[in-house]
Amino acid sequence: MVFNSPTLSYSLLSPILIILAGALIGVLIEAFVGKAVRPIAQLSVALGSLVLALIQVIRIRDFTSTAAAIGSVVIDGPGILFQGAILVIAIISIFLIADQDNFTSSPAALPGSDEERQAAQSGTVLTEIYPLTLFAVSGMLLFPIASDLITLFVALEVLSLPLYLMAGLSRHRRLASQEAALKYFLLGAFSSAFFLFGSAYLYGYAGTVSFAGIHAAVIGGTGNDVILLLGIAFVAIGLLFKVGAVPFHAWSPDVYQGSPTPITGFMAAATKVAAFGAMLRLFYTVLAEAQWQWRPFFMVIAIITMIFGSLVAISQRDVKRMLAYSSIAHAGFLLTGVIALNKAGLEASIYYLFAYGVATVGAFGIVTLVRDSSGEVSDLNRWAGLGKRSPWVASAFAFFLLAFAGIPLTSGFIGKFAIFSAAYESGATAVVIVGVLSSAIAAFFYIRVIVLMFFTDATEDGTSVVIPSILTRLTIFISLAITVALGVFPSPLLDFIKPLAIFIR
Amino acid sequence: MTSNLIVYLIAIPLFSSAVLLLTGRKANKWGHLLGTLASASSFGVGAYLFTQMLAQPAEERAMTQKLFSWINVGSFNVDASLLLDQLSICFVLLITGVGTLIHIYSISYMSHDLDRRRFFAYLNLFIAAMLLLVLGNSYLNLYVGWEGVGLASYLLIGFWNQKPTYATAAKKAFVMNRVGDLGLSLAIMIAFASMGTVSFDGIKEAAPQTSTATLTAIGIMLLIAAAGKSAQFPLQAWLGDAMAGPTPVSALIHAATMVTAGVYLITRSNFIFDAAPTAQLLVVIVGAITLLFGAVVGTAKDDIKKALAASTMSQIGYMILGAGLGPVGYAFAIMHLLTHGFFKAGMFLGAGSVMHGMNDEVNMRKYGALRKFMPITFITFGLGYLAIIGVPPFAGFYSKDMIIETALNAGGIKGILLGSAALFGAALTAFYMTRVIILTFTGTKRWDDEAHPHESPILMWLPMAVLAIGSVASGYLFTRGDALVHWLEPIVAPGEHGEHAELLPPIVVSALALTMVLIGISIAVMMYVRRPVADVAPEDVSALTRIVRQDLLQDAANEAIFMRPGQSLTKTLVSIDEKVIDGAVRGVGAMALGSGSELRKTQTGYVRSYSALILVGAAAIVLGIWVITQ
Amino acid sequence: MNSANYLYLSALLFTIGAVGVVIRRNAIVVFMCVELMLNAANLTFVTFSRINGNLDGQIVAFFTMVVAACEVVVGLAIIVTIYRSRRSASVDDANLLKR
Amino acid sequence: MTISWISLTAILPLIGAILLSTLPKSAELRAKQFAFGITLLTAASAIAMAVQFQRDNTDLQFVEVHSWIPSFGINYAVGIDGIALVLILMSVILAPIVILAGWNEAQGGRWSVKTFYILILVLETMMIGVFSATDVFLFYVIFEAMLVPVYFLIGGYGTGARSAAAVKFLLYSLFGGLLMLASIIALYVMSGAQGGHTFDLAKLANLEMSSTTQNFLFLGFFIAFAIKAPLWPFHTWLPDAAASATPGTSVLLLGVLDKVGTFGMIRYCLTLFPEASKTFTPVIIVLAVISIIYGAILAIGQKDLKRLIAFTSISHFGFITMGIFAMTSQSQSGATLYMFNHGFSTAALFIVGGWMIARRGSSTIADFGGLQRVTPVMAWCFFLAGMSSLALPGLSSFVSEFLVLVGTYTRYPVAAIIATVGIILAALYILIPVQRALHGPTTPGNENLTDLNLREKLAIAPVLAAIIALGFYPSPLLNVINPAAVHVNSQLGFTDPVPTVEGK
Repeated sequence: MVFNSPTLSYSLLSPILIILAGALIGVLIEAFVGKAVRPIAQLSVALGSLVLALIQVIRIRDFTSTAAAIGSVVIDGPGILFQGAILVIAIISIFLIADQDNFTSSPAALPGSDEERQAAQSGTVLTEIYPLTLFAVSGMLLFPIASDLITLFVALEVLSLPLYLMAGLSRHRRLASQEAALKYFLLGAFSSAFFLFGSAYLYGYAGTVSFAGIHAAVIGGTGNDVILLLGIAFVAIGLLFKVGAVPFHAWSPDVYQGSPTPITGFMAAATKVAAFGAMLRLFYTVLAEAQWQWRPFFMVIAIITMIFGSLVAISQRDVKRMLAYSSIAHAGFLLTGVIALNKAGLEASIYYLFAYGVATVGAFGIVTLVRDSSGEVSDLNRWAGLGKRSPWVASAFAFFLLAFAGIPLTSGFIGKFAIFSAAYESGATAVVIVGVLSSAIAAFFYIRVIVLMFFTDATEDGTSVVIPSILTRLTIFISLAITVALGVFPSPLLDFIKPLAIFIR
Repeated sequence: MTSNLIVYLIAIPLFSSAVLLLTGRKANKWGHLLGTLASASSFGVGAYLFTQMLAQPAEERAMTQKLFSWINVGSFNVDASLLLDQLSICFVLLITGVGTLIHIYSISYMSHDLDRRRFFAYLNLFIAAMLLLVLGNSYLNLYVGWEGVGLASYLLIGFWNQKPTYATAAKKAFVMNRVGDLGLSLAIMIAFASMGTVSFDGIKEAAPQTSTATLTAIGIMLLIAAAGKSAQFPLQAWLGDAMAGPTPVSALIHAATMVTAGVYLITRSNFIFDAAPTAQLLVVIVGAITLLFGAVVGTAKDDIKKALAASTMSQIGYMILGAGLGPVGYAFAIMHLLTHGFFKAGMFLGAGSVMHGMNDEVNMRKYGALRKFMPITFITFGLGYLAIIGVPPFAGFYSKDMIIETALNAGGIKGILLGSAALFGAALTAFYMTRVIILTFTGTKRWDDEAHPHESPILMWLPMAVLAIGSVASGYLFTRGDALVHWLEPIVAPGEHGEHAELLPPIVVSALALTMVLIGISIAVMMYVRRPVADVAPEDVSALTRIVRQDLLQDAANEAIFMRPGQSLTKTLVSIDEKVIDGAVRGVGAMALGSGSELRKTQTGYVRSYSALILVGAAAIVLGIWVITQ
Repeated sequence: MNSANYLYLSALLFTIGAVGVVIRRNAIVVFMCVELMLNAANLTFVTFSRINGNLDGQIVAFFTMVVAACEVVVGLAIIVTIYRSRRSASVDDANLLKR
Repeated sequence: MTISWISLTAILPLIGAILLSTLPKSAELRAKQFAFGITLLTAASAIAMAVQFQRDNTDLQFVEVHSWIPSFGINYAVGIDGIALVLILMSVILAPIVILAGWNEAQGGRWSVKTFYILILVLETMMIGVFSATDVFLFYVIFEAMLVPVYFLIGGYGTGARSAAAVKFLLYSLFGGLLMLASIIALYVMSGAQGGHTFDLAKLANLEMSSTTQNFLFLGFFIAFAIKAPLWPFHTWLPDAAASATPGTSVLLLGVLDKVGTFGMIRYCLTLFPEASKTFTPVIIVLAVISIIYGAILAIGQKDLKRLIAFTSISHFGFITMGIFAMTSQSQSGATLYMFNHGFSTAALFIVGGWMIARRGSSTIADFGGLQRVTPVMAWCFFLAGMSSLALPGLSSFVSEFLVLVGTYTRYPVAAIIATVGIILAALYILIPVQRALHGPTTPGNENLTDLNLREKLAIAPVLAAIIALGFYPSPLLNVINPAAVHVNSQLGFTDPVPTVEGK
């Protein structure tokens, strides 16, 4: 018998490979490098591999191939864009993550135990976080370019598992952090079970796990529709869970609140990009012809998500939870992009994802700065009068909020406009109207925070803004710059996206 | 014929007023002089133009002056341009003439007032506005003057506005005038909509082709305007309170000039009223009602100025009546307007002089026997008195007699009613004026000792004297060969007498009128000479008297019909705005918040409920699939 | 025998697992229920692989087991930490984060 | 080389703001002087532009088009017609006056004096931009972005429940704006379907759309503008905002920003949706009449001076809206002139009222009294402003108000007649506060208020002068406005009703 070895085009896979390599090196560093130099070594490895990967992504941007890894991944414009976005976000957030005092120095130690205290005093820092991040990133990079169900599932798990752990590593309020990890993990596993079950049905329907095959089957329409529908539904549940769409959102507020803030930022931004990337590919290419089966469901879910997210966010008292709900609302807005199911929709979604992701990292970056003796202060009422104490931080945060609210001259506005017009073009008028109205509601709570920061007098309770370390400063500054730029001169990015945003099958 | 001088009539007093207002206290020394000078020179210009007019044949006497194109939008073109014709010159001379006299009078009358300068500024402002009113060549220009005089009157009534009642009086006057202005502006709108123009001659040309209905509508609107400005029924209520202003103001604005603007408006609009009988009928009705109303109110007033004010109202009623009886009546209305200008102004100044001597006491019951103390005032006032009650050969006799006659000859039942109303009015006039004379100048002194009545200085009595002469002679002059009638013919359609068969010959009418006057006088004599006059108004009087004392309940009526409902409406709307409209807005916000915190409760914090939620979601979707595939 | 029955069986197992996740308190048991669901999915794959007459489904099953194993590693780590700090593995006790 | 005047005028205040931000916080006086100077410069540049404006040319002038976001067909496109020019002039003239008049009003704000003037300057840039934008997207962007500086001006420097009022204002306007956004999106998509995505006003005006679509899109725009203007029943944010904003802010808010609403009705509602405009005219006329009467009556019922002025404005905006939708050349020109005049008379009222309030330390009308004796000049200024607000003939507001009424009458007599009742109510809502505040005995607490100083006189003088001068000689403005107004009507296929009888 002849055994023909699989052909891998390494250059096209290089971003993922680089990241994985970086992750492994990170693990080795943990094993062999002394405590003292570890942090800087890890940071440089992580940063280095991320930047390298980004460069690679940019270099291969014009290649398209379905055979990069014997048909299990597809390299095309959107894939490149998603990878690029993920990497940029990762780079921004790595600085934030590098700000070590967000993480417990000894995850294994009992909260409040001597062991923990010693670890803290001895100044040991948690450097495993870097490899974990890189593993997650590698999964995220794979997720949106996967072109068969196995790869998709594996990627899903690869990006999720590290995040489950990272969620539990907070230095302050460790119990809450561990709880977040537990919830994230259990629910995540639960949802991936759904995902897997769904893919089983898709396989059953098409007789193959490759997207191309499924697509062909959908066009042929010979198979059993019920099986197809169940498959779509359960796979969708898995993905909708990741993006936090109602009613699969329940994990996100708790996890966002419990996790270490840098991780929350990274997770909120990057996971969304990856998950939506996968979702867009799946529904724009594989299941496009089955739109009559899934679009109605998506419309309903989008509408519920937008309204629910906006309404509940109003009544939040905790800034991280508020941002969590706002991210739910944004998931709803992004779903309209999926519903649009046209090129404009794809471009808009990509732009929106990038703009939103960057702004999110920046916003959470600022959250890490507001502290008192016992760590971060995420209680909104204690943010009162922030504008007086440190106008610059407050203004930056306000600007991010305005971007979330989609006020003109911020990136958020262009994104909203693009994505809504795409959806309208596809005839989803109802969704657009609900979207517009719920962004009116959403404005309500963003502005509430601004009022709190600028127009309410501070309560003297030791809440203060720490002088950001150079790293955090970098994070905030870069994301602020990008947000402003995308708001005022979005054309470069839009023009960059336009030619690339074509899925190949 | 054009003339570039006309504008100066207005410009001079306007400029002086501006100077006086802007210079402020610095001008206190010479302010009154400048004001008087301005008014006088305006009179001079008027007189000169008058002579120019006399030089012309009747048809070419009208002069115009176009200043600039004021409003020019699409087909709506209004020039700021002035028209001086036979009608307006009468007013110009009256306004500037009487005006100047009153300026002179005020120099001394206001000499103790710190704000005398401001007073003169207002007076000049008034003169300017009033002149614009009578000189504007279109209804819109007239409108500017119309409200201008309203403003001046507001300022002057409220001249001592530190007294709340005075301030209120001023506000009342302005608001009721605005009701009139409503009529005027609607009239202009209708005119423009139907005839595409608002200028006098434009409308005059278009009127024949215009439907009677339209003209009637315009006419009624103009009548409302006239009623507002001339204190005619039902908008008469402000005039009495307007006496809050300094007496010269009452003389100039609320007797001689401004209040007669309504008569001017109707006469000026003769081409409309002649073609709109219904409107005309309303005019005479309003006139008749008002002349009686004013006269009746006058009989019960103890405040000398208010008595005179009531009489003014009634006399203007006569004029309106006359004007309503056009084409014949216009000239007579104007004639009565002019003569009234003399004698009523004279009497007001007289009243002022009395008050001056009685340290501003206005209650006639506190006067009495002043004849000896202020003879000149008495004589001038007396002449005015004779004129107003219409004793030949004094001015009032001619003018009023004409109106009564015309009214009687108006034909049919209408004529009889109007005529008798006019005659009865004459009797009442005689009564209340006699009452004023008796209470003020004759009988026994009723004032207390700190009052030291004395004759006023020359600056005050001289104008009175001049006006007295006017009230003696003017009537005769105007009627000699129907001078005024002929003078006005080019403006108002020629008033050939009696298009109806004369009801009574003129001489009989005069006789009737005189008898009525005699009756009035004798009743007054019986009541106030035979019996001693109480120095406080007796309380034990008939209900009728009480009602009359309250101006026939005019204020009560206004309050009941307009003010109180208005106030309650305002209150209701305010609370509606607060509770309902804004409430709705706030309600939406509250709803969002509420539903938010409700939905929040789904986030229980229990993993199992979360997974249950996911499961439910999945189940729902499966259900949905089942539904659509069935 | 009709291979559709295997599908019903796997669906049943999946449901049992899902319900178990919802009703059981002990984190370990909950996790086991998830594993049950995964294996139900595996069974489905295998069944379909049988029906479709190709091996893809069985390959997937292998992948799934591997992934599940990884999940166990991570999951148990988390659960154990929680247990150590709370002295309880009940998912209902971890309830700091809500609303 | 040709100077692009609009951009130049618009950019000046922005540059000023940037330079200003480099000043130290402490240099308050310098900040004021600098801001004042900049606004003067801007005014000068705007006037220079106005001089070169060709009156009888009805096309947009000083047109500039630069591509901004090509992938959406969005341009930076500006250009002005007579209407826009007049409003821009109003804005740039009011700006320095506001600064001079409210010389000290920035003190006691939440933030530095400097910030106040930065916000003002930024706002001025946006004001010029919003009136000159000819790209719908650009317009929308500025329309929404304007909210932010105003929001901070109210919330940061106002009095009383300022932040609540600011939030109410912001959310209300934002809501309207989002409705407009929905319509804009629809337009954009349709333009894409009909030969290329664009936001160019002229191109969008020629879109083919079903009458139902047109009606919905029209509503999207109109409601946004009706909230801005504000028209009954969307008005409730205005009194709160005006009551808590500083006088200067109120002037800019009511004088300029709210005009964006009425301006938008002309420039966007009428141009983009002629059919729908005609369909909705009856409803809108009714709303306008209600606003006129309702605003007036509520003004009468107010106890607070600022709220009173706010409600009078609601009444005035009723007149403007009525004039716009009566669609006769008189009413249109009248409406535009009305916008200009209302800017000035409201400015006068707020500025002088602001001084009174600042001196007395209370905005309750009942706390004043007898001011005419204590502070004659200030009293006179307030009185004049009031007269202008009640449209006294001879003052500028009369011309516009009468034009609106007469123009409306020729097409909607009933509406005009009801609206005319407003002039009586106007007398009440002006004279009542005048009597309470200026007349009567001097009430305790007012005895030693100081009269206007030179700066204040200098600030108010031009406003009052303009009010009087334009009352006697409005032609300079009318000649600019008419062609534009006529053009708008002719685009709608409207010609003035001809009088039943042709007179002269």
